[in-house]
Amino acid sequence: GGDGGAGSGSGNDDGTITLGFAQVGAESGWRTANTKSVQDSAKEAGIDLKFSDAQQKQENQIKAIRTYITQKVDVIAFSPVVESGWDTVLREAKDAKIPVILTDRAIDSPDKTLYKTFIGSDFVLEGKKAGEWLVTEYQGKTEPVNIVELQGTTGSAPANDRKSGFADVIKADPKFKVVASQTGEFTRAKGKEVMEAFLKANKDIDVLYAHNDDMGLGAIEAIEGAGLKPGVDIKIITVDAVKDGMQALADGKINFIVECSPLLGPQLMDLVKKVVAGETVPERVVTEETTFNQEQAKAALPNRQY
Amino acid sequence: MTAVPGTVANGRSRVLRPQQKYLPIFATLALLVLMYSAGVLRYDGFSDTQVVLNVFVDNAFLLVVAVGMTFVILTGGIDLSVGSVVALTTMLSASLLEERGWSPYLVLPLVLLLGALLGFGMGCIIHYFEIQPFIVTLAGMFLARGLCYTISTSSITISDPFWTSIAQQRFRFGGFFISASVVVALVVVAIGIYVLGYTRLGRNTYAIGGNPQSALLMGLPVARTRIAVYTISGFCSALGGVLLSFYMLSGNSGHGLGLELDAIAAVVIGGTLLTGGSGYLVGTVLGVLVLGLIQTIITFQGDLSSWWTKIVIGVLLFVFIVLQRAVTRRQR
Amino acid sequence: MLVVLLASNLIFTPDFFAVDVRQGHLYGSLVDIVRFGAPLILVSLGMTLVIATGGIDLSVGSVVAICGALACLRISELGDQNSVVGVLMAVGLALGLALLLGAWNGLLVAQVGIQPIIATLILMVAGRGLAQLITDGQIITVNSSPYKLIGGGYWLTVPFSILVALLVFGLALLLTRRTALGLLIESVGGNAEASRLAGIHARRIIFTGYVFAAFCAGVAGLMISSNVSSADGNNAGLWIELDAILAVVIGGTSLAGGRFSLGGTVLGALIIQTLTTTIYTIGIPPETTLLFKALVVTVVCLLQSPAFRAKVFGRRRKPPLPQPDREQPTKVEVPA
Amino acid sequence: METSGEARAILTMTGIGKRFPGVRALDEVDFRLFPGEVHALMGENGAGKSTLIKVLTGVYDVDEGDIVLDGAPVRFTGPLQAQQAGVSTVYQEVNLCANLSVAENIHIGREPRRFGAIQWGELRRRSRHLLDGLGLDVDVSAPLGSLSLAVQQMVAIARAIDISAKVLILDEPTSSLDAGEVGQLFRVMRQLKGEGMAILFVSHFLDQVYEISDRMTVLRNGRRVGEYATRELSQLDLVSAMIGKELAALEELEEQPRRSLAALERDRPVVEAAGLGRNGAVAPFSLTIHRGEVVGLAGLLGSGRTEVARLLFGADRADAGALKVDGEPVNMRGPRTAMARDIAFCSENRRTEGLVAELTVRENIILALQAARGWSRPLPRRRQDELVDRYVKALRIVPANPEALVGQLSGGNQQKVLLARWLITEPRLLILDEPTRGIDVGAKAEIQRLVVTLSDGGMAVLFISAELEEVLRLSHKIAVLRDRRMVDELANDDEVTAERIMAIIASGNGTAPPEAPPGPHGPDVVVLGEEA
Ligand SMILES: Nc1ncnc2c1ncn2[C@@H]1O[C@H](COP(=O)(O)OP(=O)(O)OP(=O)(O)O)[C@@H](O)[C@H]1O
Ligand SMILES: Nc1ncnc2c1ncn2[C@@H]1O[C@H](COP(=O)(O)OP(=O)(O)OP(=O)(O)O)[C@@H](O)[C@H]1O
Ligand SMILES: [Mg+2]
Ligand SMILES: [Mg+2]
Repeated sequence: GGDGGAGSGSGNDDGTITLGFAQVGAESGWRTANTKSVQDSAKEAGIDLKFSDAQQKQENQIKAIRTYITQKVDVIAFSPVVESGWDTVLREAKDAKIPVILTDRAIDSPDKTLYKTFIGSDFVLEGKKAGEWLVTEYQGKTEPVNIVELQGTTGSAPANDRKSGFADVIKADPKFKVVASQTGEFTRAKGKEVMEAFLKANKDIDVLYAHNDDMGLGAIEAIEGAGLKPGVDIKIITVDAVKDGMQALADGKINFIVECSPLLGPQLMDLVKKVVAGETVPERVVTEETTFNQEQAKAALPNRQY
Repeated sequence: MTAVPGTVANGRSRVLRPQQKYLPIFATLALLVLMYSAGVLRYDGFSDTQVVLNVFVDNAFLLVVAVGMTFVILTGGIDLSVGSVVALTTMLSASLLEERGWSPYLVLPLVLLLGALLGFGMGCIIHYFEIQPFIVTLAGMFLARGLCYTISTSSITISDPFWTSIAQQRFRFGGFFISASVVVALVVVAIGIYVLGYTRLGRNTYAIGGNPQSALLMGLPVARTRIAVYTISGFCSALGGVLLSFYMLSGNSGHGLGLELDAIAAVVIGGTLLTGGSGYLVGTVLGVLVLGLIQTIITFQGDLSSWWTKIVIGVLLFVFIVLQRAVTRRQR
Repeated sequence: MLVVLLASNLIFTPDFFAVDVRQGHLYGSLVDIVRFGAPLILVSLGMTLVIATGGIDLSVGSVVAICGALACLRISELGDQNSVVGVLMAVGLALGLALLLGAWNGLLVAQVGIQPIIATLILMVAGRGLAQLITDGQIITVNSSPYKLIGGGYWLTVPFSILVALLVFGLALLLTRRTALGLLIESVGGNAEASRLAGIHARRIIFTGYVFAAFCAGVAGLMISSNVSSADGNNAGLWIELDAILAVVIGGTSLAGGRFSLGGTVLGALIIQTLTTTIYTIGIPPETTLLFKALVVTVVCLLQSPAFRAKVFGRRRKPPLPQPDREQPTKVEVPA
Repeated sequence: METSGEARAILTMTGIGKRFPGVRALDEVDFRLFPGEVHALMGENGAGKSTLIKVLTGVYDVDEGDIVLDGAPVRFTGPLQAQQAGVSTVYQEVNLCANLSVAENIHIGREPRRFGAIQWGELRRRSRHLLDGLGLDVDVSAPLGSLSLAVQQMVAIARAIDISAKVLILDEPTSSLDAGEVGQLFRVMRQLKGEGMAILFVSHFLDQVYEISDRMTVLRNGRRVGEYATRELSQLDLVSAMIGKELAALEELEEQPRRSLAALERDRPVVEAAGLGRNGAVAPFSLTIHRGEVVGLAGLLGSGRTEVARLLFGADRADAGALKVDGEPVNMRGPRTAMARDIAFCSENRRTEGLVAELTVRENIILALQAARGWSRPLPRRRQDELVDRYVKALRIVPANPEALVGQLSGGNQQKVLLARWLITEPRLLILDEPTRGIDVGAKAEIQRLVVTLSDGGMAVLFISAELEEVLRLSHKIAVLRDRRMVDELANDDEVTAERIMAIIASGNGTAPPEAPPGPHGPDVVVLGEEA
């Protein structure tokens, strides 16, 4: 959409595809990278992107989708932060014969015809990967392992899933004990603040599991402030693998990071093209994500883009 | 004594007065139309009537919440709990319907009653213990949101047939449609206008906002009225929550985050004084439309990054407010 | 109330009150409370004056974000991030911008005459966008020890942020109570029209209030970003305005304007921070955190309310006996 | 001395006590009220009159004592309950809602309804009828706040008498009314009394009390001095009962020799207004005030006296004419400009335009002086205490505690605080708009004497009062206003009498030619809400 809104409406006449993308907001660096990836790859793929930011509000996202329907875009894509509550508007999209692609997270509607496909990470799996590393790390040891957990924003999907995935894996072994678990709201400042309190309330902390890098980075400062060595005195596992996190990992301050890639733009654009062309697409596309330990981080760091 | 004052007053009566009373409303309306026209000129497809109707469809719940908020603000109070009560309502409805399998005919009145009850409780504390509404309703906000989380931290989809049928109910006319929620919201607005303009409760609301001490000395039922407005606001929030659950067909603790600010902004943009005693519900409706229209314009623009979205919202709000202020001031 | 909260901590964590010196710094939960409370104290101090004039400032959270972002951006662009001059310039620039933003609010409220809540809502929304624009939506990480000092450093074993908060508190106290500013603010907040007719520059006073609030928010923003050595335009200072207003109100200042108490505000901010720290320390699960907060806020306010005390404890405050002095002078002295 | 009731008292209060922190406002007070009488409650400022009324109607809790209404013991929890039990009250300050219309203020709580819906037409019709009965012709749909204080007071009275009650309580209803309105009010009161209503009346105007009341109860320092039949008690005895000692200040003042106007006019004028006016407020007028001169403004309610004062002070901005202070043209931009030129303005509306209720007596008194000095030069505390102490004594402000909150003072004492605020600024022109409103006889005499002394010392004074006698007694020169236009200006010599001024007001043409043609400044253009 240019300045004058030219190009809105159906792009079919001139052959370019119009994609309406309803982003949740810009609550974190991760999300911003996600947005940027979508925008950049749309430009690269020659797709006309209509972008809207819902500022963390599901209502706004629904409004945006509805506007895309009135504007008759070719494809609608959006990142539902909340898994429920989309049926009505998606039915409207379906009635208007506009295909929908979910990014980042699935919705829990029984009607699977409401969307074409879903591309994104599996937060539960991420939690599991974190837990598995921990299990291997402490294999063979018997003394109890005291874990503190920095959760994401209360009620948010990544927080819920990363918590439960992690818990599922470690519950098999009674030596793992989560001694404190509190929300750090995905931010560094809160991460630091909560960790300071943890350090005072619990004498013996062995492991910190933070639901994202930022909280982990905040916690590192708290740990250093208490005169301990992060990564050594307290082992740290985080999720995301943003640049700062990778740096800390490479520096030995973090022990393990589970990647959660925001860069699903290129994959999304491929899907969009396929959907418009009428090709069949898989029901679920999981983004390519790995995990990093300290050595891998050193290797990967130089070409980390975000 | 000579009847001199009489002659003085004759003739000078009601100069400018009726217009002046409604001037902010007219100014707001005119600016709203201006904004809409700008949108029509700038974006294709904006002139589609459905765009305007969608503003109603998308903001029906906000409208209902704002009606309750108008009552509270007219008394000079404030209700910060509305957003959380909305969330609590969606959450409670969803959990009762889906997880407990209760009948919707039981759930609906129950959640409405609960909202009203919460408002009632806050009103009582505000009035009898003379604590500032800001704090009491802030505590109410924490309470309601906290209750949401204790019900569940994840969201619950509503698949109840009654709920879904209302949610998908469309009133169509000539290719356009509005949802059932819009009808409910408009009815609430109409009732609100009637109550404020034509009942003692409504007039007492204005009186308390004008001067609570005087209202008391004039022998008005201050306690009853003040508690009533918070009850009304609680009820409206619950109803707004029900409408939101129609709109989303889900219950979620995160719903309605920051909604209280939107509602307050709508009321104040509509010309109601935050200090109480002056303002109209029609203004509130306009205020909601202004916010909705700004959102629509942003969406139509379609190429704003997240931060430019916020900045543009701020700028549009600023332009609107300043113009509104300029118009009403010059006319005085 | 603060005492009760602190005491409850003692039960859960016996060495809550332990303050020792580690690595040459004061260390302990109490120190943490004040240290993390410092930004809130600052923002609340500014908010107090704005509320005293009968206004409200919703934009402080955004100003916090903007200032942190700008300072970090400038520092990250420095060749040598540890250069004191460079950091000072960045800090100065950020605070200058804060003053400007405050002036903007003040202008809208005092000059244009827009209702404060809406006037500052504009900056609250747009300012958050501005902060994100500055950081490009990312988190700017800096590595500068002089900058680190502001929020995370120590000076003579005392956390520097506490000193800054104390300094601003002292300054505000001095300005309002040693000059006539406090009286004029209370007068404007109490009755604006009467104040105007008494010759008070009501507009100028209101304007100053917003500038001061933004300045405090700016300092708080530097503190928050310095504490974690990074600027988060998205989340820094999010919802801090609510906490600040709460602190002001708990501190005994009425939202209707007029009488204010800076000391009360500091106490209010400390109560809020203690509450937060308590929640972390005694391990209340995040799902019930809000319920706990609601409970504490309600109890604090009920206990503060004279009406509640009178009604519930039935304890009427017995007024002291009237002075026996019933004599009145008969002669009117006419001052020359 | 006490007259025993022939009929059964409708209201008896026995042993009433009420304490406020630091003050015993009422102490063992007994009070009786009979049907068909007008009973005056008398006492100095702060004697406890208003408190007694508030205790009776449940605004304050009773600490001790019993109240019996119509044979049954009562203890009201608030005005609502009192009203329902047949006690209708006009409290001392105008207690109405400025944001509502006149009609609503009269009827709110008792609106005519059909099927629950308020009938606005009927409401307005009734209000108009009621106000007509009081001789007041105002637009009943105008917001009350746009009307002058006197009109507001009339509306409050209208509201009270419309409630068909057994007991009507009027706490200083006449404080800002002029003779005409008072006459109307008394007519209505007599009529109600004839219908058997019991009326409690408070006023500091002794003439009014003697004209209307049948009996009176005198309070002093929160205690009852006695109950008297009005015709058995001379004014002098009443005054000494009230203040507890003899007072002859009133008489003293009459004997003050008036300085001749001619002598004064030789001095240079402090303020010269030439064609000063404001659209919708007051037509262009010219007025000169010299050093040491007291200029009185005479006129009826709403004639524009307050507007003249506000223009001279810059409280409103003039849109026509010029103003000179000390011979130099001044662009009067606001109160600060005026204050910089030593002009002070004591507003008639002490509650909304004067005092800051939540500040202390001391703070209120020094407010203007402090504002003039600027925020950076606070008045040293010692000097504050000194000044405040002096005026608390001089004006006999009760309680004599400078740290008491002004909002908790009795009405008359609040007025004194406001007056003190402007006196300590030692202005050269002092504008007094109804300075003696609600002030007791003793203090009123003091204030009048003060005005004389100050003007002798060279201060120029613009004096506005609803009481024409007072204006005549004090002024060297009197300007007469009518319909928001200055119609005449006369030197106050022996030929000037109240009758003559009333005649000028009534006929509308004085000896001086009108200042300007009606034009756009005609009285029929009213722009409301000019205050931003
Ligand atoms: N709310 C209050 N709090 C504290 N003291 C009060 C309060 N109300 C009245 N008082 C005190 O009670 C005393 C009696 O006041 P009251 O208003 O009854 O006097 P009054 O006789 O009506 O005087 P006036 O003629 O000036 O109206 C005064 O000393 C006053 O300061
Ligand atoms: N008799 C009346 N009829 C209608 N309006 C009136 C009347 N008297 C006063 N007003 C209103 O009161 C307002 C203020 O009048 P103003 O203050 O100039 O009068 P004033 O001469 O000072 O009389 P007052 O004795 O009431 O103070 C005017 O705007 C006018 O609308
Ligand atoms: Mg009184
Ligand atoms: Mg007047």
